[in-house]
Amino acid sequence: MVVEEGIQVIEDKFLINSAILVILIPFLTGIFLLFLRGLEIRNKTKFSERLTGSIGVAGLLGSLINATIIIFTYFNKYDAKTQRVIGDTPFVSSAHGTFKWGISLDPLSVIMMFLLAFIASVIHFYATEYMHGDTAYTRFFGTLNFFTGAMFGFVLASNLFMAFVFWELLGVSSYMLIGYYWPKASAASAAKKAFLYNKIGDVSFLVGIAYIWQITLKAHHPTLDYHELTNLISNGTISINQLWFPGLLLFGGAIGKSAQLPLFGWLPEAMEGPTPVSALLHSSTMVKAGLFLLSRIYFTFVTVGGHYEAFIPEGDAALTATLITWLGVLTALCGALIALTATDIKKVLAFSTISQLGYIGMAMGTGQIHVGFYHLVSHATFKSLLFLCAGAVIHSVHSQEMKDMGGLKKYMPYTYWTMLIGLLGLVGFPFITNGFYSKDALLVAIKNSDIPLAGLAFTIALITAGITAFYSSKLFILTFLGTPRYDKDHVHPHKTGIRMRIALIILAIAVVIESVWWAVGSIGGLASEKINKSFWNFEYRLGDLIGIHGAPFALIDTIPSILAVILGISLAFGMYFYQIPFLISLKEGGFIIKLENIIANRFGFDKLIYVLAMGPGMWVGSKFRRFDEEVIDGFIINTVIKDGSLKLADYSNKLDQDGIDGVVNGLGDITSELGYNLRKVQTGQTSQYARWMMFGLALLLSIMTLLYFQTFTIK
Amino acid sequence: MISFVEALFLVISFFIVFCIIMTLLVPKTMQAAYWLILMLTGVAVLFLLANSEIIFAFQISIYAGGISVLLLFAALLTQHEEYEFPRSILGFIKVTASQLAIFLIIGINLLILILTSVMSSDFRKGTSSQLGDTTLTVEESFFMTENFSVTLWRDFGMVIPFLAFLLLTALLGSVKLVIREWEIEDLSDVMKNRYNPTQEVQQ
Amino acid sequence: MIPVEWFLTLSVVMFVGGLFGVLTQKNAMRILISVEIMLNAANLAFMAFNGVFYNADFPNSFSASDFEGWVFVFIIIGVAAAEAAIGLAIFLSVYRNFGEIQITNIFTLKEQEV
Amino acid sequence: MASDPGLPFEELFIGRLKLEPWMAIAIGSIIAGSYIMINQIIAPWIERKVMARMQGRRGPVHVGKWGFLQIPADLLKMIGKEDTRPEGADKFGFSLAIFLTGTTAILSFAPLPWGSKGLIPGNFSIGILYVFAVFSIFPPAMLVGGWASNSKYSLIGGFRSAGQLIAYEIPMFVSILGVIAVVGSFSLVEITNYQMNNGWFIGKYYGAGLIAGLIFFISGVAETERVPFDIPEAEAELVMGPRTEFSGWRYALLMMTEYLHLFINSLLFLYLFVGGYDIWPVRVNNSPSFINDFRMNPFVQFLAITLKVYVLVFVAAWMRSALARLRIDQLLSLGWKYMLPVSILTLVVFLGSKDVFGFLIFW
Repeated sequence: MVVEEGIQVIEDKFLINSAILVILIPFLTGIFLLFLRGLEIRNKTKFSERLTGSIGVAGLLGSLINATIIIFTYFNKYDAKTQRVIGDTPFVSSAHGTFKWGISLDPLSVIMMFLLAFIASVIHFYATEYMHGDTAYTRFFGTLNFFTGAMFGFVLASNLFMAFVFWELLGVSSYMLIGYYWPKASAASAAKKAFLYNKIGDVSFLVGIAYIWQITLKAHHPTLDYHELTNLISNGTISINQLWFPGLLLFGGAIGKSAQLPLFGWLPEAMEGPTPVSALLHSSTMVKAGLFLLSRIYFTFVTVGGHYEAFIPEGDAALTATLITWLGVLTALCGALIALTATDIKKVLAFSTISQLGYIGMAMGTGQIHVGFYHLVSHATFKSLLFLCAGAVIHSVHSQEMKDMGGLKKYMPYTYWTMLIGLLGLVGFPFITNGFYSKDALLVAIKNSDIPLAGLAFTIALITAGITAFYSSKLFILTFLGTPRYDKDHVHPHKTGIRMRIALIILAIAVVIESVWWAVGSIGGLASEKINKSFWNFEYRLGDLIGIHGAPFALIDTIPSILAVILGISLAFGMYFYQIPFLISLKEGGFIIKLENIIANRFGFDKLIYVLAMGPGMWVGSKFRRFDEEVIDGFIINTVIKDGSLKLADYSNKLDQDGIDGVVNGLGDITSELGYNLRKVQTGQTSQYARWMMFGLALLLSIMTLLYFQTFTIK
Repeated sequence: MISFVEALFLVISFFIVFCIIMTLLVPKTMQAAYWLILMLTGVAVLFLLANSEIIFAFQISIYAGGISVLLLFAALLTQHEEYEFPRSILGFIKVTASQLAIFLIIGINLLILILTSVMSSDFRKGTSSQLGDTTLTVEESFFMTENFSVTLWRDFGMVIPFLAFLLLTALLGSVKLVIREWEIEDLSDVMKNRYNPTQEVQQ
Repeated sequence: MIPVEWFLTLSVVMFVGGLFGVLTQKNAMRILISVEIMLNAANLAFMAFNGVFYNADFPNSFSASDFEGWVFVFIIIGVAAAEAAIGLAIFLSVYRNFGEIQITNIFTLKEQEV
Repeated sequence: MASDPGLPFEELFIGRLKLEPWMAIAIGSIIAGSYIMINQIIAPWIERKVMARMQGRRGPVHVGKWGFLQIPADLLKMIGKEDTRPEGADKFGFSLAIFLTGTTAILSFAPLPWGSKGLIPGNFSIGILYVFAVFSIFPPAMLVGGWASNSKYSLIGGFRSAGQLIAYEIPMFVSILGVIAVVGSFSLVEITNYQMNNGWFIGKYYGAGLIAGLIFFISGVAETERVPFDIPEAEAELVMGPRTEFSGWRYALLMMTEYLHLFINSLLFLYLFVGGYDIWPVRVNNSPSFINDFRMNPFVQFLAITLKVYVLVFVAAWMRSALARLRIDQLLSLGWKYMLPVSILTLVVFLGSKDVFGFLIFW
């Protein structure tokens, strides 16, 4: 039963130091850049963009180099399946236990760290050109580096406490990044919204941590370490039925950060930040933090058997898993539906992100952590590519609305091809894209799981896949194909700059590599058992490392998703490219319009949250205000204090003038007389003062001697 | 019969008292300062007799080596008119009669108080003297020094930060005092003449 | 073994000698020197008492109280160093302003005859 | 505890000759004192010879073989001279300066070990601290001597001497704090034993040991007021500094004190950084082997440290003939602005090494 029984903790100072550097380099460069920004503001100058941009990129490259060293060293030197490199130091000690501060290198965190370092480096490189000419260039890179450092800290943390600290740093830095154009009211409000939405989740997270601490304290093993918690569960010290509720609370944190169903409203608004920020924050890294947290605490809602099967536990604990899965399914559907109606190119991508996050959450909920992580990797790669492409388009057209684009293929060939690669990944185009394989594994996982109504969930996920294909194709057609619709007098689309182009190509190559890798693993796995269990089969290897195995890849399972994707693509091409009248009339039907309205209002979730949070708050506030106005101002201040003190002042005035002044003046006269006479004693001779002091000492000592002899004789 | 360490103690204490008397009576401040150095080394040897090698080192290096250099510098830099001390015993008593009385009263009272309390049986109970103990081996003296250091850091942990802060403050304060900007107009007439003698000639 | 009374007697004599210096000397430098003598008297008393009170298992085991006297001497030496530095600075400053450091002649704090 | 406590020459005097401890101490002190005195005669001769060769001269040649007896002859001549004292000099202060410098210099030799088997006049727990403490009497003594001579050259020389000595004592002490922290003892015996087991400090801690050693050596040269730090007795301006008015046997004593200081500083440098009487600079295991037996042999150790000291004496003579004198402000800024911060840095490296706190994790 015990999966962690073979797990071995290793101390490797070199790896831990490298991991510390991975976190520290972006952090320190970020803080340094913010300091430079402070100098800029004070001296009213601007440092050269070449300098500040280089510092920003160098910070991330330092991380990338270290991350590369770590990933190669870790997987070559150690058996990743049974060996974990953990470096802990005590942070706060109390009588009950110690809050630690440490770094844990295990397969998930190492892969995530490398992925993050790679994507963030490319995005930084891209941003050096994209942000060219911005007044607060230095602040941008400072905040971005700070943000990336926080994310590294979260990923590499070995315990929930440290994870929470960096989680909050993530929140702060994302606030700064979303509100980057703060003079713009919409950006400021978007930043506030993101921050507040996240805060709801954070409270839940914090309560969850406290709850876990309490439970482990009662079990006499107070700890917040992922590793030790896993051990406690597997050796039976703590039962999973105790942990389901804190697990749910931690998932509450993930809801906020990963934009799951009730709290997804902030993510599309967050597109107010610059596009590299969107690419970094809201597609590939920050929103993945919540899901990554789920993969870290899976033991609170999933039991992993000794034979590599993940199953939903019985009893209360099943509730958490069910909730996570169904929230994921619904998030996927809602995100996809809203993406259909969006007209802003970045918003389409944002809602598609929400939808894909729902997918991943769904897989995590069924206990197939490795499948969720599999899709997470695919999605991070192609979605950051897509955002960068969208950024390039916006940079070129100076508009975010898709109605102002069209026919850009001729002008931006690089962007066209790279975007095509990314969109194929997002769509999950059969057999040649990474998205296809990971999505397929995900659909299989939900189909085989034993959560309630798994069949329905599978169907919804399938429909979502179709919708994804539809809106992706729509985006592609409206942007690159067809006739130009932009204002030709003012807008001259141009090729993207060399640095942006290089960034796009690097990410496109990464997507292609992943596609080839996934394809070889899955298709080759059908052919030979050797490949199936080799390094090529990423899904299998990942599951093996964590200790979970899902169903293997089978061609028969892919048929529904292939059909859905082809249906979605052909529908989109029919509607927007060939403009078949029947399909257009379908689009303009009354029912569809009504549905669109509902969807465009995001199913009323924003309103719901507004009512839930604002309504009671306003009610309480108005009551307090009434209390303040009527009771405190009206009675206490006006009646009691004001009138009472006026009367009191009258009396005391009389007393003062008649009684006290007389006494005081008399005393003052006496003192000044005395002072005038005593002044003559002061000779200014220090030795004389000393002599008087010593005279006093002599007197005192004589008295002491006399008293001493008196007591002596009485005894 | 008086033992070797006791004889040594007596010799050193007479040396110290002699040094103190010379410190008080020599006509020049500079001489007083170097008699003080001799007295300080004598006290350091008494610390050695009390089995405290490390305090001996502190006394010599900080007091006799450091502070006395400061005193010598100060004595040299401020040397002006030496105080003429009365040479004859009678004149001495006449000049310092009141001070002598006070000093005698304090001394006698202190002696009575301290000696009677030390000699009382309550004080003696359960104690024995480590002063002038020559039976300590080298290992034991190593052990004592080591344990003093450990005690200083562990049980009196605030002492060293406190002293460090105090010394830093004193250093900065005295540097600030000494290098303060001054102008000749602010000085007294005596010093004006001393710093700017040509002015006097012109007048 | 040296009796503790000898140490204490010497300490009292040194203290009173320093006191006499403080009372009679007119030169501020000499007063500082006398104060140093008094501080040394105190140091000696501390060392003497520290040498008398110690636990029975000495010197094989120690506790914090066995070194209290040493620690006080340590502090006093440090304070004396600070005091000497400040004293030097003050005397130089006074000398600069008055041309001498005879404290009998420096009485600007006294109210002048009107 | 790796220290090898014991009375001087205990094996020989107490073990074999069955002498009383106080007699052993007395005989040992006499032997050690004679050894030091003989070296005080050899070292100036070597210095004069080396300097002469470097300047293309022949040096002392007339008295004895190769002029070897020149120094004793000079000594005899000085002792035979009239003992003069300047008019208006402070009598007691004039003698006190000589007395303090001479005794403190000789007393500094007490805790210096000459071999690992009890070849040490007095094994104090405060070893190096004792040497520093005794040595710190030197600046006030110079000041008193300069003042008591009633001569302005002497007085200015005394001032310069005291200022310079204080300025260089601090980097000197800070540079050895690292060594003390690593070994955990002030005792020179333990410091040397640590180096015998773990390698010499001069080659350790990635250059920090070397830099600390260099700072110590340079401060030592400044402490002994030798070229290029001989500002207190800059002969072109101050005749002979605080020593100007001393003549006859007093001058001889002062000169000898100077060479004693040179010896003490060289020895301290050896004990703290170059392994003292050890002959093997890197870490070796303690198993009995030929090299271990060889380096534990007291005669080998005694010879080794004597040879090492003479190498340093040669270096000092070399510096004296090769370098030019610094200006007083250059000297003070070198001490306070460069050597003090650098020595603090080396201290940080020493403390950060894995032997103490280990916070410099990359090493």
